[in-house]
Amino acid sequence: MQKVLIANRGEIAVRIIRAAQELGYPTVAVFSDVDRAALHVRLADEAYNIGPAPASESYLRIDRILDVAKRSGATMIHPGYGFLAENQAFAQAVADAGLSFVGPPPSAIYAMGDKVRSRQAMIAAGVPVVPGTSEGLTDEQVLATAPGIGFPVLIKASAGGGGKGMRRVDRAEDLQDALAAARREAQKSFGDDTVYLEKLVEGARHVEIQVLGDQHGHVIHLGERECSMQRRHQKVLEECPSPAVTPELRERMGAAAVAAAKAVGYYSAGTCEFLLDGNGHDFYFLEMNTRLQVEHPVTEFVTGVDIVKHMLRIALGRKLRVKQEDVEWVGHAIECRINAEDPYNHFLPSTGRVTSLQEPSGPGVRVDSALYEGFDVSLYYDPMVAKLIVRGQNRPDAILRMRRALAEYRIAGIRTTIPLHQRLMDMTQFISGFYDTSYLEQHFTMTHVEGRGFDRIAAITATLLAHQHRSDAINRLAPVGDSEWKRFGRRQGMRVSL
Amino acid sequence: MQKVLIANRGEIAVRIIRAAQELGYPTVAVFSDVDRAALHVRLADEAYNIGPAPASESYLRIDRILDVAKRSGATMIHPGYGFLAENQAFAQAVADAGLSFVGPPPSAIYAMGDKVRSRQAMIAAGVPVVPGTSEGLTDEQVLATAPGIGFPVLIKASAGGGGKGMRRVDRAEDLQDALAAARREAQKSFGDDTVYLEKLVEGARHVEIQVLGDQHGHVIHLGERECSMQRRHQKVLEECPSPAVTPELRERMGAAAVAAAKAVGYYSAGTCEFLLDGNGHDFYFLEMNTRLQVEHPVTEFVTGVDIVKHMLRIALGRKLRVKQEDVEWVGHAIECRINAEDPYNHFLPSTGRVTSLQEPSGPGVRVDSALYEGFDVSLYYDPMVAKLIVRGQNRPDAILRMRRALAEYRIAGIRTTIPLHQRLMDMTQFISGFYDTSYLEQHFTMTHVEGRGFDRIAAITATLLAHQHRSDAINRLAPVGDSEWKRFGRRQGMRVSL
Amino acid sequence: MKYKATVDQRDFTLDVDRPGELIVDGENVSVDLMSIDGENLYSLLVDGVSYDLHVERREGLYTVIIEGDRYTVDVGDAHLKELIAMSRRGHEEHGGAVIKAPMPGLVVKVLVAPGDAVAADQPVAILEAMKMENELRNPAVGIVKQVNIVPGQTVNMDDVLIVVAPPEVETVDSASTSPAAVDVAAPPEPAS
Amino acid sequence: MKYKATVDQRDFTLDVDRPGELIVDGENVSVDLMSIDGENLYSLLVDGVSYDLHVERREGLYTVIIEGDRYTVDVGDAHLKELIAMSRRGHEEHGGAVIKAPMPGLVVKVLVAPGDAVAADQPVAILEAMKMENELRNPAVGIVKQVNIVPGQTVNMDDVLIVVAPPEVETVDSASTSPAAVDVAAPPEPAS
Repeated sequence: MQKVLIANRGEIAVRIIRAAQELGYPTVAVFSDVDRAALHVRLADEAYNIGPAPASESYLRIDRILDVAKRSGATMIHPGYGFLAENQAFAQAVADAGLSFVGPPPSAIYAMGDKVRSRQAMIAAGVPVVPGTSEGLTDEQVLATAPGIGFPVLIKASAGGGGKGMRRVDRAEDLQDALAAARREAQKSFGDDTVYLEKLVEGARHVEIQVLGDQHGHVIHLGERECSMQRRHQKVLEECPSPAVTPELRERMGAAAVAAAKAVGYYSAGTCEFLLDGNGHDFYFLEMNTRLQVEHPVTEFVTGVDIVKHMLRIALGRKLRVKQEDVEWVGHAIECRINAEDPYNHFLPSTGRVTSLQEPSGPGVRVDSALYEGFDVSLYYDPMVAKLIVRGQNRPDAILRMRRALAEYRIAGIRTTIPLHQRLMDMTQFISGFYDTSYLEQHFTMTHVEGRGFDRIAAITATLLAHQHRSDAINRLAPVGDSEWKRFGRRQGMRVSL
Repeated sequence: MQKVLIANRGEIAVRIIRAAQELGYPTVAVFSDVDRAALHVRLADEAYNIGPAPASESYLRIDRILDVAKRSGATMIHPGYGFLAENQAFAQAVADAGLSFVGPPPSAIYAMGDKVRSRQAMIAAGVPVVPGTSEGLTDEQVLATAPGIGFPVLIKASAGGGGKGMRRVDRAEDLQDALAAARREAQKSFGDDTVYLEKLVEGARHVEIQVLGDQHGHVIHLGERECSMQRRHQKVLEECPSPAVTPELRERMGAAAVAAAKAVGYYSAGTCEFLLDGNGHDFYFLEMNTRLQVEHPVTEFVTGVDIVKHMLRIALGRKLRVKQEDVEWVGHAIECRINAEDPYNHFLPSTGRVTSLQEPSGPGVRVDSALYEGFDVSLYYDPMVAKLIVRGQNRPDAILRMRRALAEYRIAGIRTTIPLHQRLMDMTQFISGFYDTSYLEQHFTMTHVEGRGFDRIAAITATLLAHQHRSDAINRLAPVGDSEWKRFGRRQGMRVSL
Repeated sequence: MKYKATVDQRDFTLDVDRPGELIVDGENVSVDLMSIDGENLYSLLVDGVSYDLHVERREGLYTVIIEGDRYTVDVGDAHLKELIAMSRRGHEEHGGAVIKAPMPGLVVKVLVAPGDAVAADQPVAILEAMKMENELRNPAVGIVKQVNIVPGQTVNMDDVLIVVAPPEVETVDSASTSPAAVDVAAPPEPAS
Repeated sequence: MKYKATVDQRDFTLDVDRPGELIVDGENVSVDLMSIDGENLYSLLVDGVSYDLHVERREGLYTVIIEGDRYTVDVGDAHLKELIAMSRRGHEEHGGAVIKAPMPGLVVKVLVAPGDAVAADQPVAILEAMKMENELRNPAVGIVKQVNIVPGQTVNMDDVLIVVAPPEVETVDSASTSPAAVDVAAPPEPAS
């Protein structure tokens, strides 16, 4: 009998618990001190504390996680994304403990884990790569080489991912500061401040290919995801399929991704990230994420393939059931990442207790979330607290559905990026599908939609509440009795002030 | 520009608002005094009060609904199910007011609205029907005819539906009482106490066929739904496809349903209910529901056809886009009806405020619900407050997914039938698919699953809470200070008593 | 601090002493109970096994719902038990059975009058709620002592509708109605 | 009862008199506001149009979120306005700007020292939260008067981190920092 330990937290731990439960496997959660009441702890069959809030003392502690695996009798460990997901030593330690690591072999993590190394492997495998340096550089080398590649240039952390340790530099005089910041962030995030330089391909889209391989050498791809809507190099929303990818291009990119995976002996789920040139034809390999991706649900929604269940089966040595020719892309899916950040105030992180929560549902809507009413969003972990995913018959259908789902979504107590997504769904550039990785940061600001007269509605609301506030104050001075104001208290479900 | 008025409340009003919004149509809600804060009011673009809580003074008031349509400039009226959905006069009044009725023509409602009349029409159209009387009967006729048909026999209201005004009679001496009760219920529910008799086909399944037709004479079917899991003639859960229906049988039943619809000039969505004989081959037409059905989501999930959107398009005179040969049934869907009833106490209705709510989501899960945290479930309307629908690759997948979704579902403040469904998902008869309409009432009781040691867990929980309760009481007598007990208050998210 | 907890006729002895630990029938277990919503929802870890619980407290009894199974737990020490016994005697003074409204609703029909002899399981009234008629039945044989309702009347949950006295004078001990049955009152059967 | 409501520099005059009605800039409207969760969520009907609102009240200002648009509303009468003006003067005594922590976090770097002249928009500190570095910038030109933080320190939301005095002695009127800017405090820009 299998038992699955999930070495993660948040929505992805919940996602993996759901998949395991649907396969009939008991689940084991791990949690830090601040996560005792987290949703993944509540939903798992077993749960064990692995240390204090900082990840370095809990979710990154290989020893403690393996200890829990031993105590609980877990047979498999799924790392999710982030934390130890792309840590070769962890994958190896899991295998050494006689357990199944739900992910690729350590050798593939190693081969793809360093961007410089993976670049060389891809060049050898005939997969196209972005022009740039291909080695870890000293500060002097960075300063000397950058002007030759030409500005804008990207400083990237070899061990990096998700935009951490990455800096765009537009002018030579900014190079030194940016380099220091990138190294500091890389050192902090990955314990490794090695960096390299890369040409910034402008007008480019970020398009990635999902691959799935088994331990018997079969590798297929599940098509692309469009990830160009980014802010500070963090993806904000994703689509499947990409509005920029034709069936012919999908086939070429898919073949490149499969070749990349095979070149490093890959199995399990993985994602090859590509830059797609503004010409819509050329693409360049950026990196391979050797793990489950945040945005995997859009692919699941249009292909009908449950990627997490496949990962679990593959880890047990099962053969891939889906053949490349069976993969079909039906309809269109969009994912909005819901971050605990304030879009009206420079996307500052927002922490605190969720005082009210209403998630959208109904046809074609999926929410992968770690929230519940009463849950405390802490400052220790990633600000992404939920994902809203919809599927429609086609892209316009999906956009309309996303609009209605976003309109239904209520999260009170913390600020979230829901309003950002509501604006994006109304923007011509998004609706048309013509956007690149620079759109969100360079051409978008949170502004009100004009002409809806909502300022008047806001004035009415605030005045009614102020009036009630005042009346309450007056009432406190008046003798207690069957006063009209008493009936208009602030109790839930009560009419206000009228 | 179209604008859709929804002449209904609860989850179905929410469902229709979602469909209209996804088509870009503004929506108009109507509400009774107790529904001012209901979800359909909050989600609609406009909302108008139509009277006091009793349906006869609000949701059944044709005049007030048409008045709201006029004031709001609505162009279409969707009746949902129940209330005025199968009221020919309402459909006619809507048309007379120059608005589109989102449903079949009044003539089809008339033809199918009376079971005696529809029976005769079906016999004429060559659709097989259940043995029984085919006319409204006097009390004397009922007493005289019943023994001839043989017991058990069903007394059914001509105007009835959903088990109202229906009584099973096993012995001649029970006939009189049952008849009186049936007439009383029929008179009250439908304003018409006409009844007829029908042979009770034992070991039968209740299988229904979804049809969809346009105003240009095209009628297709979307396959069957299995509805045999019933209690007091109310459906409890539904499946698509039915475990008892082969592709060959589906084709025959589908053809019969299409013939039935065509015989009465049907368009829009409708459902032909059949009794499927225990032999798995013969089927008998029971009635046609000339409206959207509660359980339509299971069909939507496996066919990918959005029935409500189609109804709206058809009402505007659009041609059916889906051809019969395009309809495919992929995977398996199950719907659990979540009623505000206590399964541990004879399914007594449970009303009150929802104090805590957590709905399941994730892959393959859909919730159609009228609940939110803080909502008051009133005793005025139907106890069905939500529907949980899941889809899996196949029936076992769907059952496993339903189990995990039910385990995630939390509704506090009212009692619900979630525990009933959790038990059903564990029952051999349900898992095997071999159940008929008698199963739930005759062979099922709510019992604990043995051997899980949950009595011990319950004892631990109650003791810890009692200990805390006692400690709190002690603490109230002790001087206020940095007492250990203070930290273990009953505040949310706090550790209890330790 | 020792407790006795009775769950569906099974007794457990629990010793709450050190934080995070509990001795259950002599066995040490580690426990960690957290409130989730400040009201009914709790998360419990028992030796690492995770339970998400729904708990209600009513008239001194705890109702605990675990994965759809519902348990009623009676926790107490000697003193508490005595108090409960006293409150039970109070109940029994009302007679054979006190039939309360199990939900808010509309009285459709009253089937008995004061002085009527009623059999166990005999229907005594019909109550309508949420569009369904519900038959209320008498739990134990007796004589109708009091009828507080008329057809057309709206009643609230737990309103006392009908009081039934025991058929003969009996000792308190031989009146075998369980306290739970009195509290829950006359579970009505579905109309047949 | 007459109110003046200011929404993003636009003024509305509202007269609350009869229940269910409101006169907005001379126009009669029917209104019906209901609390949904007892805290932040409201349902509002204005002449039949339905709005589902998120409202927060902070320092006398109402923040109303409608379909993702966020509005800050200042409601008051003459007396209230005066009180608000007084509280603003209190703020301005602190100098050119009071830079508060916009969220809880860890101080990574402090880029200024007391006595430094700082330009508008100049970074003054780097605060880390949720694994991201956030640059805090100085909103208006001035002289650093006070630095309350050191690298490695954890700060809570709204802690006063740095106080900046105006560069020259100015009259209160010419100090053009808006009250909103002072309240929200130093909106940091993303690190480039």
